[in-house]
Amino acid sequence: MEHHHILRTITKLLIPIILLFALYVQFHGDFGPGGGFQAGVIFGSGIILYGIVFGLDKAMAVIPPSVLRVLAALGVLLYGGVGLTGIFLGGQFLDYSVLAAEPTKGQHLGILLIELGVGTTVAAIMILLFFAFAGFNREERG
Amino acid sequence: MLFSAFSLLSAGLFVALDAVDVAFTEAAVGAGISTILALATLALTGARQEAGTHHKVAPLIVVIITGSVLIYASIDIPPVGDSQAPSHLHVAPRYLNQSMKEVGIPNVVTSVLASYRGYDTLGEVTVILTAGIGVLALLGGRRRKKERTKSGDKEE
Amino acid sequence: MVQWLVDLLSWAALLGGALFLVGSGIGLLRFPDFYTRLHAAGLADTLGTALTLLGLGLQAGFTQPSVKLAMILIFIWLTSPTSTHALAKSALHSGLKPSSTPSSGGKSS
Amino acid sequence: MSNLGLYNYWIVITLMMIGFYTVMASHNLVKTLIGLNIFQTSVFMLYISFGKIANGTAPILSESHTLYANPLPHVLILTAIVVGVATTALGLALVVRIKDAFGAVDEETITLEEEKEE
Amino acid sequence: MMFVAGMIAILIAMTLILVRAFLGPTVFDRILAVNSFGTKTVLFIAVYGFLTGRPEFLDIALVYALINFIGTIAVLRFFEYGDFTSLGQKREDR
Amino acid sequence: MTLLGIDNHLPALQVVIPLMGAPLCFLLRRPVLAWGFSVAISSATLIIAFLLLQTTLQTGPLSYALGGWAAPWGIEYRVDTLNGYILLLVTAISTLSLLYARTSFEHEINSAQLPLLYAGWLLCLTGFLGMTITGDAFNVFVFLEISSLSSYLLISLGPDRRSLTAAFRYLVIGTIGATFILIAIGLFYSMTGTLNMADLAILLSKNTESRTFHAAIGFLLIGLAIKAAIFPLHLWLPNAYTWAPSAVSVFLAATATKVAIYLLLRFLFTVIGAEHSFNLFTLNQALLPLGVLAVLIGSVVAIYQDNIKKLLAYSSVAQIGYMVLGITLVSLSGLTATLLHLFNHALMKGALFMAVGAIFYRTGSLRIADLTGLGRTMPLTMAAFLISGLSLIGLPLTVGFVSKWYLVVGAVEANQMWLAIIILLGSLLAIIYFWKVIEIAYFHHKSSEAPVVNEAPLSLLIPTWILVGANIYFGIDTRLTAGVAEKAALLLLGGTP
Repeated sequence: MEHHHILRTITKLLIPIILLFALYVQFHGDFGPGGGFQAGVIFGSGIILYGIVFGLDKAMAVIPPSVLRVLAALGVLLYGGVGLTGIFLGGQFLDYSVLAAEPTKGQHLGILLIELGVGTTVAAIMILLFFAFAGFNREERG
Repeated sequence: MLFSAFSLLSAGLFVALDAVDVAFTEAAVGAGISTILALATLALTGARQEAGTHHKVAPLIVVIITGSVLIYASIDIPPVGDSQAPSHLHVAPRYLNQSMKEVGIPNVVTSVLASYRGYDTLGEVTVILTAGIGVLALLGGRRRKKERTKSGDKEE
Repeated sequence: MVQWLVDLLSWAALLGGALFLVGSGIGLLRFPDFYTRLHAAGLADTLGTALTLLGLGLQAGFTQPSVKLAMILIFIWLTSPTSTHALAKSALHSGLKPSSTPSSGGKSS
Repeated sequence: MSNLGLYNYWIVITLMMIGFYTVMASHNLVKTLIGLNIFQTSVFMLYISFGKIANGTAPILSESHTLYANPLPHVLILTAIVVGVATTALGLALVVRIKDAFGAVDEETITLEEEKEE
Repeated sequence: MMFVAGMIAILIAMTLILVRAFLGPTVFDRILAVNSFGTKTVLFIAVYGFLTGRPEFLDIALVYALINFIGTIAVLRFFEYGDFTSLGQKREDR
Repeated sequence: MTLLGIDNHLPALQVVIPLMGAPLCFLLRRPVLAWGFSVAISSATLIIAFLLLQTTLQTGPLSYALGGWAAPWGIEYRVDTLNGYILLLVTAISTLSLLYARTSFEHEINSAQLPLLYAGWLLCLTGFLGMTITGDAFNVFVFLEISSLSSYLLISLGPDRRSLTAAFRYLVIGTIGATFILIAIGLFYSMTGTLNMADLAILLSKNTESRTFHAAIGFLLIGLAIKAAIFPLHLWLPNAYTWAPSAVSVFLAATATKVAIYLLLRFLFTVIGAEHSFNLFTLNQALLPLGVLAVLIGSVVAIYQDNIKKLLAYSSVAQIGYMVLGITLVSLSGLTATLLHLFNHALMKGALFMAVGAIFYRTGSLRIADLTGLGRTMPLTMAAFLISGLSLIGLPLTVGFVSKWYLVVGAVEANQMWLAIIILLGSLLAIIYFWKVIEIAYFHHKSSEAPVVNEAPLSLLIPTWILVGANIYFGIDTRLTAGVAEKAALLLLGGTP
C-alpha cells in the first residue's frame, strides 16, 4: 500500500488511539459493556491494521511471534493461577472472595486479574492467527 | 464481503435485544477478525467467485425437517419479551439482585461471566488457545510440509 | 428558555442529519457509476453523521456520553474520508474507469 | 401480542436454516464455513431472544432502571461466539492446507483427487 | 420522539445501501456500500442508546466505527493486491 | 496446606491440571521435554481419577462448587461412580497411548510440530475430562468444543494429506453436532431457567408434555449421536481414524466416542429421566433398529475394506452399535453391558490400533495386502493383534466375551431372543473380517524381493502388551469392571448403589 499516503498517515495516527481504547475497554468492563475478550480483540485488531497497512514484516518486528506465543500461554496460566490461588487460600477453585480481606474486594481483584488474562491470551492469539494466515506461503513467493 | 454486513446487522439486532456485551463481541469478531481471516483464506486459495451452490434435494429436505421441528418447538416457548418466562424467574434474578452485594460490579454480564460462571470463561480462553495452537501447527513451519508430501507419496 | 433553544437546535440538527443520510442512501442507489456514488456516500455521509451526532450531543449536554460522541465524530471524520479516498485510489489503480472521463488513471503499479 | 412474540423466533429459525442449507449444499469449503458461521450466529440470536424482557434494558445496573434483560443467555453466547470464531479459524486454516495439498477447495475436485490415491 | 425520526431515517438509508451492496456491480461498489452501512450502524446504535435512555452504549458505536474502518481497509487490501503479505506487489505478478 | 486439603479439590484438579499443562507444553521447544511433561501430567490425572473413583465407591457422589458459588448459580462438578469410571478409563488410555506416542510421532510427524501436538493432546484430554466430570449442561458444551477442536487438530496432523480433508469434514459435521447440542441446551434453558443438570432433571420432569421438551430431546440426541458416531451419523469416523497419526487413532478410538456415549447416558437417564425418555417417548424403539443396523452394516462394510485402519474404524461403528443395543434394553444387565463394553472396547481397540501403529512404523503401509508374512517377521506385534482381535470377536477368557455375555443375558431377560441372535451374528461377521487379516499375516508367504522388516521397537510393544494383558486380565477377573459397571448402571436407573 505504498501509494496510499493518506491512509498510512491516518493509520499511524489511529493506532495509538485504538490501543488506548482497547485498554479502556479492558478496565472499564466492570461498569460498561466490554471486558477482556473484547479488549483483546480490539488490541489485536490494532496490530492487525498495522500489519495490513505497513506489511507483515514491520508488524512482526513490533511484536515477534515468539513473544506472542509466550503471552498467549501466560494469559491462560494467569487465569488458572488465580483459580489455584483460591485453593491455596482456602477457598474453592476460582473463588475470588478469599483473595482479599473483604469478599467484594477479592472479587474485584479476581475479576480484574482474570480479565487481564483473557485479554492477553485473546490479543496474542488474534495477532498470531493473522500472522499465520498472512505469512503462509510467503517464502515460496519471495 | 456481505458476510461482514451480515455480522454488523446481527450485531445491531443484538443491541436491539439489549445484549450489549454480545453486540460488542459480535461486532469485533464477526466484522473484524472473521472477515480478515476469511479474506486471507480466499487470498491464499485464490477462489474468489466460484460456481455457486448446487441445488440439491437431500439437504433441502433435512433443512426443512429441522426447521419444522424448531418451529414446532417454538410454539411452546414463552414469547420474546415475556417477563414471566421461566428462564427469567429461576437463576437470573439472583444475578441481577445480588451481584452488587456479592460481586460489587454493576455490569451483571461481567460479574456472571467472570465470577458466577467464571469456569466457563476459563474454558473459553482455552478454546481460543486451542485454535491458536491448531492454526500454528497447521500453518506454521512451511519447510516441513514439503517433506511430508514426499513421504506421503511414497506411502501409497 | 435555553432548554427550549437547545431542543430546537438538536431537532434541527437531527432532522438535517436524517435528510442527509436518506439523501446519501438514495444517491448511493441511484447514481450512475462508482465514482459518483462515492460522492454520495462520502460527502453526504460525513455531513449527515456530523449533524446527527451533534443533535445527540446537544441532548446529552456536557457529560461523559457527549465526550464519547465527540470521539465517535472525530473517529468517523478521520476514517470515513480515508477509506473512501483509499477506495477511490484502489478503484482507479485496478483499472476501474470513471464513465465520463477518458481513461487516464489506467493501470500503473 | 401473544403470538407476535414468536415471529422473532421464526425469523431466527429461517436464518438458521439458510445457514444450515449452505453448510450441506455448498461445494466450496470456504462457503461451507461461512454457512456454518451463519448457522451458529442465528443460534446465538435464538439464545438472546430468550433473554429479552419487554421494556427491559441491558443488564448493566443503574439507578434509573429497574427492569433488565436476563444476563445469563448473554454470558453463554459470549462464550459461544468465542467458540465459533475458534472453529472458523481452525476450519479456514484447514482449507488453506487443503488447497495446498490438493490444489482445490471444492468438494468435487478433492474427492476426485482422493479417489486417485485409493 | 425526535430520536425516532432519526432512527427511521437511518433505517431507510440502511435499506437503500443494502440494496446497493447486493446489486454491485463492481466490488468497489460493494465495499463502498458496506462501509457506508457500517457508518449507519454506528449512528443507529448511538441513536438507539439515547432512545432507550442508556447513552453508555456509545462504546459499542465506537467499536463499530473502528472495526468498520479496519474491515474496509482489509477488504481493500485484499482486492487490490490479493494477499496480505507483500507490499506493492500486484496480484498479476504471482 | 495439608494433604487433606488437596483431597477436597480433586474434582477441580482433575481437569485443571491438564488445562494448565497445555499452555506450559505449548511453550516447550524440545519434543522430548514436551513428551515427558505430557506423560507426567497425564499420569497425574490418572492418579487423581483413581482416587476419585475410590472415594465415590466408598462415600458416594462428590460435589464441587467451582468459584464457591452453590449449584444452580455457579458451575458444579459432580463425580459419581459412573463418571469416575469413565474418568479412569480416559486417563488410563491417555497415559498409555502417550507412552506409546513418542516413538510413533517421531516417525510420523516433524519435530517442530511435536510440542504443539502434545499441547493439543493435553487439551483434548482436558476436554474429555471436563465433559465427563461436569454437572452443568452448558459447561458440557464448552468442554465438548475444547475436545473437538483439539481432536480436529490432532487428526489433521496425520502423515497423509487425506488427514486434512478428514479433519475438515469432521470439523463441519462435529460443529453441526455441537450446535445442535447448543440448541437443545438453549431450549431446556428456556423451559426451566437453569443449566445445572440435577436442577434441570427436577424442573424438566414437571413439564414433560411441552413441545419444546420433545424437540429439545430430538436435537440433543442427534447432536450426541454425531459425536458418538451412532449409525447413520458415523460417516466422519472411518476417515478420521484412518488418516490420523497412529497414536492419535489409539487415543481417540478408545476415548472420544466413549465420552459421547457417556453424555448420552447422562442426559437420557439423569437429566431427562429414564421414564420420560423411554416410556413416554418410546425412544428405544427408535434406537433399537439403529443399533442393529450399526452392528450389521458396520461389520459387513468392515469386511470389504483393504485398509486395515479403516477396517478397525468400521468395526468401531459396529461396536458402538452394541453399546446402543445395551441402552435400548433399559435394564440393569443391558446398561451394565453397555458400560462394560465401553471399557472393554477401549481396551481392545486401543490394543488393536497400537499394533497397527507398530506395523505402520515398520512397513510404512496400512494396506492389508502388505501384511504378508508379518506373523513371522513381527511375531510379538501380530500376536498382540491376534489376541485383541479374538477379544473383539468375543472369545471366552477375553474382555470381549464378558461384555457380550452381559448383553446376551440382557436380551434374553427382555425376552428378545432375536437380539441375542443378532449379537452372535455380529461376532460371526467379526470373525470374517479378522480372519482376512490373520490369514494374510500368518499364512501368506512373502515374495522374496519384499524388504525385510524387523520386530517393532520395545517402546511401542510395551504399551501394546500392557493393553493386551488388560484384555486378558479383565476377561478372567471380572469383579472389578463388572462390579463398578453394575453400580454405575444401578445409579443411572435411579437406585442407590
